[in-house]
Amino acid sequence: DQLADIKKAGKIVAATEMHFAPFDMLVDGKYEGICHDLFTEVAKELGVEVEFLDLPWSSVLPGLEAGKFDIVNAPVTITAERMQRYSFTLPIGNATVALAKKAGDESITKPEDIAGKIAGSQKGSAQLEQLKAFSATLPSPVDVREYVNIDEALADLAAGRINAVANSMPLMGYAAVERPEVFALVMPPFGDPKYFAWVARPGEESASLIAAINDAIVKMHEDGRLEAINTKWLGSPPELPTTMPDAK
Amino acid sequence: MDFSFKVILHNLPFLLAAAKWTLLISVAGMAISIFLGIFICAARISRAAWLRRAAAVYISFFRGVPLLVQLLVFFYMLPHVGIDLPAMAAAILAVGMCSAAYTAEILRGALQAIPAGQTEAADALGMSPVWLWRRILVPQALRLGMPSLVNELILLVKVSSLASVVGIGELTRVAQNITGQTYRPLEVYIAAAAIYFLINLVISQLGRVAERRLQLN
Amino acid sequence: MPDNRDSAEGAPIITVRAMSKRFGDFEALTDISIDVRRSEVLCLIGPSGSGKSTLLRCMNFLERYDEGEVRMEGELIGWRDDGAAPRRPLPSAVLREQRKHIGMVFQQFNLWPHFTALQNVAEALLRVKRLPRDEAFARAEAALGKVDLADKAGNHPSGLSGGQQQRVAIARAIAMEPRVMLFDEPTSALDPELVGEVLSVMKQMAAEGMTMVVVTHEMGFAAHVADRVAFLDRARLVACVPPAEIFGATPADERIRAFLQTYRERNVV
Amino acid sequence: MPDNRDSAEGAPIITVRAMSKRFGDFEALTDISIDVRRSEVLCLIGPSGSGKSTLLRCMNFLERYDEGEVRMEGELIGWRDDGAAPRRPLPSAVLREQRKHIGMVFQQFNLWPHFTALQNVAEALLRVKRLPRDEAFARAEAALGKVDLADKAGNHPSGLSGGQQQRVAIARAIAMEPRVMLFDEPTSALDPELVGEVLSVMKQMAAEGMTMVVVTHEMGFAAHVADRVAFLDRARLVACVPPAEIFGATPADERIRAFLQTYRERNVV
Amino acid sequence: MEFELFHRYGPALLRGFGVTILCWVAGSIGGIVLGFAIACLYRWSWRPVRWLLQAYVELIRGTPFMIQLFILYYGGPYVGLVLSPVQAGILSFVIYGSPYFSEIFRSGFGSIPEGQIEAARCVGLGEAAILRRIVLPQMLVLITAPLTNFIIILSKETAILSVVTVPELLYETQTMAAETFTYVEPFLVLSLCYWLLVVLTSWLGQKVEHRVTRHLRRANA
Ligand SMILES: Nc1ncnc2c1ncn2[C@@H]1O[C@H](COP(=O)(O)OP(=O)(O)OP(=O)(O)O)[C@@H](O)[C@H]1O
Ligand SMILES: Nc1ncnc2c1ncn2[C@@H]1O[C@H](COP(=O)(O)OP(=O)(O)OP(=O)(O)O)[C@@H](O)[C@H]1O
Ligand SMILES: [Mg+2]
Ligand SMILES: [Mg+2]
Repeated sequence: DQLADIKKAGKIVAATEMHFAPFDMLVDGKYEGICHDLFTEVAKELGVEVEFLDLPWSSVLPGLEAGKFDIVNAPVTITAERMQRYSFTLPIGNATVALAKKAGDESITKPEDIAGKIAGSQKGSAQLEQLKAFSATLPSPVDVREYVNIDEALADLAAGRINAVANSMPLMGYAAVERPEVFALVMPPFGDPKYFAWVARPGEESASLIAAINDAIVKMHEDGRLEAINTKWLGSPPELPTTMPDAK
Repeated sequence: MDFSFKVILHNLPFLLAAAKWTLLISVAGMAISIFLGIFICAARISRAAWLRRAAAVYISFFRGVPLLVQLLVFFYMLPHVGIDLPAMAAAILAVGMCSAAYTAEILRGALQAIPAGQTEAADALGMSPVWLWRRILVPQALRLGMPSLVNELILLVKVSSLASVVGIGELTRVAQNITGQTYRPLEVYIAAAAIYFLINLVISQLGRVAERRLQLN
Repeated sequence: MPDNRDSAEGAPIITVRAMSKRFGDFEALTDISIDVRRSEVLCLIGPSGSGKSTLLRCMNFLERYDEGEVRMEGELIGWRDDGAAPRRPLPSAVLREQRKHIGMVFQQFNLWPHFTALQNVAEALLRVKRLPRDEAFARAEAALGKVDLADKAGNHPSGLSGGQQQRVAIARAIAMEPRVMLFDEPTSALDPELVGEVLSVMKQMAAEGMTMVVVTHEMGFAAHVADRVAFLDRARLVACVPPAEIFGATPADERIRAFLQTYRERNVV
Repeated sequence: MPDNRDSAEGAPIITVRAMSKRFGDFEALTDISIDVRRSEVLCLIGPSGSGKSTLLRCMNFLERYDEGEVRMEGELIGWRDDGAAPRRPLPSAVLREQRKHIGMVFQQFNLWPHFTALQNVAEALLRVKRLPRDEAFARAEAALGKVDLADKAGNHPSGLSGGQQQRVAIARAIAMEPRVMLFDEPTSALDPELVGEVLSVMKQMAAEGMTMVVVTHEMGFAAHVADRVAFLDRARLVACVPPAEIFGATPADERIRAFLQTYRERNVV
Repeated sequence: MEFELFHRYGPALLRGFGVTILCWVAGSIGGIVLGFAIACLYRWSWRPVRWLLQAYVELIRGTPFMIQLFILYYGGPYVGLVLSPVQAGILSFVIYGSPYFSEIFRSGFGSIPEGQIEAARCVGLGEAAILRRIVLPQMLVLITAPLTNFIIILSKETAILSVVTVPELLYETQTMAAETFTYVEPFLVLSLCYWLLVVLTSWLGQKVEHRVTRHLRRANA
């Protein structure tokens, strides 16, 4: 049983790509962010030390499957397809789609304004699906560009090749906070509400671990730690369910 | 366009700290690449058919399979057969062994350009293959192939960035991380490129010095 | 096939028997049989392209002869002596051992361009004879001194004149003190004066008991120093006789007479 | 410095004046002045390392001489003739034009290994003389025939004996029909018979009016064919006189006498 | 293995492979031509030009391709250079490859014995003819292997083009992987495709080498 092993070792190893500000990021060489803070608290609840690994996204999930670490503490959007392959914890962040535009671009003031314009998003992300679905409801469709990383989408936005970038609201908001002279957040978010959660290997092995982590998350909901941490990074707390949401 | 030197200055220490790992992987990888490359090259042109074939397989495997896959194999597959390498060792080995395949080919080309008479002279004197290679063939092959070898070593430095897939925070990786937080890819990447450039400049200058030293008279 | 065993004393140290060598379709040597006796100086003469260099190169197995045998003190050179057909070459360590006793000076010198003259000579002393550094270099210098090249010891081959390169090649071979020396036109690039010097070095070596096979176009040398002279023509051994029989007033063989004709005319200075 | 202008007729085609050449600290040629007259055969003799090859190579600017002048029909070879100091070399196109008229046979042959013998000879006929293919190859074959090599036309240099390579080099140069030919030991790898043949080819060329400078160790050739013989020793021109004065019973110069001594002794066969 | 997936993504993968090959071939040829020009210029020009060329070589060779591409594609618009992804991909490939190729050619130039070039000058061959007829055919003995090496390396560097959304093989593979959450299958196909290119290149390299070493083999016949 994975939980027993972790307790015995006194240490849990969590991996992420420290590349999803404000959830996971390296600031002056130190790992920081919502996931860092939350998971540190969770580890305290479990009564074990925590070791964080930084891996490129392409080797995070293979590494999980190969057993190189215990859990992925990156913000992974919960989708039905993914639920079949991995075990998710309770939501730890809001993943609903929002747009970032170039600062000072008056032609976009609400999400519907991107009709007929060019928008970028990350390949294979749940947010990309949402963007496409949203585009279909508009009078003229959005020209959707797919990027391997969201960074490059933002770079292209800055370079003027595209008009907007669609990704989860916390990420877009943080970009706007970090470089207000270049990016601006377009409110409100759109599409179905989505959530971020952590993932572990599927199956019996990890069931007790997931349960223990979920207990910790619920406890943090109750005593306000979850809210405090989110507020610290996002300015305001998101609304998060304390039960597993339905994934479509 | 607003180019922020402040971002570069602020993050330079972290880039430099990461460059240390890049340097370590590169230097160790180069040692493996050249040393192993010489032996593979020797095997590739040896008189024993099985050696030749083994070397050919080695070369076609390491040139043919993307390094990323090799690295994933070293790190994620070998544990399944009971060999659990530390990340650093896996990275150095993968980078070095892959590069050795290319080095071997470069040396083989260079050896063909050495007049056969020189080998004959050594043979006629009863010189053993070990000395023939050490004293006659390798020095001259290095001279002839030096520009290509420097190419290969520089590629090795750059390809060491793949070590990030096994969790090593080398230069490219850290640059990406910083980008993810500062949203200033251009500045950060230029700074990283500058560090790569300096490392590689040292290599290519050493290469030129070696080329001159190995030059005839 | 002439095989005048009686024309010089001593037991044969190298025996060539019915040896042939082809390059593709081209017969470079056909059915050569010849003995080289201990301490003998055997000169090989013959027209350009007749196979002299090839014969020399077969003697230390730089060329794999196709048929026949080359033996040194009874030991088959190059091929395994197990009667298997097709023959298989000896393991390289054994061949190397054989070659240690057979020195060679190449027609094209084959110096190592990345070494100085001195290093060229010292290299084999260090690696094959395994002499200590000091001794190896001292002997190399002595060998260069013998061929009058002490002052160019530090030059690389590219900074040497043709004759100087040839002398380095000679020094490299004699420094190893082999039992048999194979010289391929060792004086081709030398001026008359140096030819004299080199020949006197060779004479001295002969006097000290070294066996030598010398390909040469220097008829003067062949006439005066050789114990026997072998004449090759179109891949075949035409004669192998004491010099007097070849350089005498009227050589028996028509071909030899023609060969020497122009030389005689020219060299009356 | 001897400069016996009267010893042969004809206007000088090449004039060398106070020419010097250094390799680093080493003086390879010191203050050489010599004229080569039209249709003359000038032989250069001298000890190994005395600078013969270097002098030849300076004449077509393969080595950049440091001081003095080399002129061909009045035109300065290699350097710009504008009196600027330091001198600047001519544009390569002009130099190429000059070299077209000066053929050269190298001491080390310098054949192109990736071409066959025939291609080696035909190459310049095709690219420089721009002859049509058929004609170029026909002439190349004829040139090879002159040096007795028609049957080896298809061999690559690595499949040729030393003497055969040397003959290809000779054929390559003469096929171009230059005005002046520079030969660097053109018979070093040849057997006596062929030496005779090649020398007769050269004689014929001389008779047809070609100017030739020949570095040689073949005293016989120097004695019989040369119009004048120049003797070099340690980078200096010691004498430049008709052959009789050198090969006569007692040459004036002590050094020359010593040089020829051993040769005389050896060549009484 | 889920073949149904390949039914869905096959056409996209194939198109991606086509783009990969296009960028690779165009980049290699362009790089070789530019590299050869640089090597020639380096050999036959004045010192200041050489310094410039060397600076170019060190700069381009010394920095990662990804960053060059990034700067060209995302930095270009700031100075008015707006390229489409494929344009940027090919252009950056040509630029990136050229210094490597030029160094390989430079080593080739150095491998021909000076005597052969002197002989060519003596019969009046011009520099261009010497290059084409004497130097090039022989230097191929030395440089075919390094050229093959580097062309193989270029084939793999095409993967980096996905960064600027060039719809090449890796890009399409990642689409498939990200959308279906399968990793093994698409990357197996990817490896197979690259392997195919490598095998093809090595085979071609061997053919060329066999041809250009003919005269050497004859020596040891
Ligand atoms: N590798 C080869 N391939 C084909 N033919 C060859 C090869 N090597 C030598 N030959 C031919 O074999 C013959 C003998 O060559 P060899 O070098 O033994 O002659 P040689 O007697 O030494 O002549 P020389 O006095 O000119 O040096 C020549 O006709 C030559 O063309
Ligand atoms: N590149 C060089 N660097 C230094 N010294 C050189 C160089 N080339 C030639 N020399 C020296 O210059 C001298 C003259 O050389 P050169 O080749 O002209 O002699 P040579 O008269 O042709 O002799 P040989 O008859 O042996 O061919 C030699 O002593 C040689 O060592
Ligand atoms: Mg020979
Ligand atoms: Mg000379």
